[in-house]
Amino acid sequence: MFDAGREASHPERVRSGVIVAGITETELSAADLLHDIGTAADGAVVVFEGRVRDHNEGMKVVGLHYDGYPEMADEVLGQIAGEAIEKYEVSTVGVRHRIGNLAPGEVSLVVAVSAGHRGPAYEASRFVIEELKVWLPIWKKEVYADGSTGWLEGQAASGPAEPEGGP
Amino acid sequence: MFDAGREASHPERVRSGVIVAGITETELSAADLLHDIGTAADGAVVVFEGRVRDHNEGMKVVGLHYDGYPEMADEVLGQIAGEAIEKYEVSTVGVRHRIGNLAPGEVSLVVAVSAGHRGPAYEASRFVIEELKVWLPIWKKEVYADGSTGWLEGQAASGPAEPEGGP
Amino acid sequence: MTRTFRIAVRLFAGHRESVGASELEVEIDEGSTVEDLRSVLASHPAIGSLLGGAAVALNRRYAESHVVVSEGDEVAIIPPVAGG
Amino acid sequence: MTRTFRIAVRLFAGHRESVGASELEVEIDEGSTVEDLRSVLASHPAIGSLLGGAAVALNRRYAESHVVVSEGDEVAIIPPVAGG
Repeated sequence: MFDAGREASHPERVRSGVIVAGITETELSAADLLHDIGTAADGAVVVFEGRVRDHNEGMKVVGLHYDGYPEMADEVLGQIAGEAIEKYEVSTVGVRHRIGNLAPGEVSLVVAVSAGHRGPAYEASRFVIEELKVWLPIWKKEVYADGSTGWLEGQAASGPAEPEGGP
Repeated sequence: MFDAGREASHPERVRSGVIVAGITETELSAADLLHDIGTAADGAVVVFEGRVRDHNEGMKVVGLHYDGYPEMADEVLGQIAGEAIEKYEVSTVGVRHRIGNLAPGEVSLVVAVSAGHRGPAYEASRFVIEELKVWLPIWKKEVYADGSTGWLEGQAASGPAEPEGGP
Repeated sequence: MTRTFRIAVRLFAGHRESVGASELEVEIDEGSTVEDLRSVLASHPAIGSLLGGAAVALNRRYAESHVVVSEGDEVAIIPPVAGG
Repeated sequence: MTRTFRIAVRLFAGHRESVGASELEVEIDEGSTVEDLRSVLASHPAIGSLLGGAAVALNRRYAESHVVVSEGDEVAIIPPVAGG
């Protein structure tokens, strides 16, 4: 239900080269995407792993709760991945974001990009992350050592970036 | 012998944060470095995998032979990794380059960087690759479908970049 | 007399906690735009003060203020996002 | 009369194939610099024409042309590199 990848229930949304794009509630690792990312013509693979830090602004963080709007988040991730492929002419992209309760050190986000050469692979990888920071309907609440919690200040996604309403 | 990592025979060369830096003759994967890279304070990990492409400039490539000067390459990789840590203030760096005979799709290079935030992690990762393209004493010969071979044009490392003669 | 309809508005994160529910049902006039929906929500005691910075999604896409909300649309208020 | 010594020069990649050996022994004057060593190598039939673009490493570090080569140094000719 949460995966807009190859076995997605909405295949019309899956663009060529997007190996997976969606939200998950289970453990993530960059290693998960390494096997499927890339084609025989690709010389460069860039993988990004976002991990839960054990502190933020001087506060010790004991856990992070990610809330999300999964159905929309799947769509947004698919759109961003497809856009990365078109814009940077990379060959494959995979992106997964975890929601639920995460402990420090656990992986919240994985982005994998492959391309013929390294320049486009790095640029497309960075593009995917910068876009999802603006558009992905996911929110995080930090849990501190004393049991208190706080939603993190987000970035206002105040309207569509382009006519078709994409991210 | 080929690893200037934690179990290196020259521990004085291993800078804090360099988890591994060296040449290997065995199979590589970015997954190898994912476990050791990063600290509890790190929110971002960037891993680069260089893979053997099945073609180059219109020629079908059936294999790649990497020649190297392993003892010097270990030193150069350790220096580049240490420099990346100092220059970008990232927390851990690992880099391994394979030599010998590789088939298309196999991994020739892995670079892993962790940092508190993604900006420095991406920049340091790119820095390591750009530096080793200039300084690492490794050479590659392509093997084509018809059995012919050719050394690839390299980049002239025509002198030390800094007073201490580093890369 | 203008026909009205009731529509469920999905809430997330701090909004959900403030309201104490994962959705809110509101009644709007047929032909209402996203902007009209925001006006109706603005007078809601729990959510009204939280709308600044929030976006509206219709059917899982960000919607501009002039777009008309139709009966049966999936409507959500998207607080400033913080993924990654 | 200037004392001379013999020193092994390691070769790699295309250089090794051209020369047909992984090292070359040359005799140089005591006090010779990297530049002097290059001059000696330049007259070698197999390696001479390949030195343009190549660097010299002493004891596993790139060495500038004014550096003196000492007996027992690990010397290598580094063709333009092509890792990655």
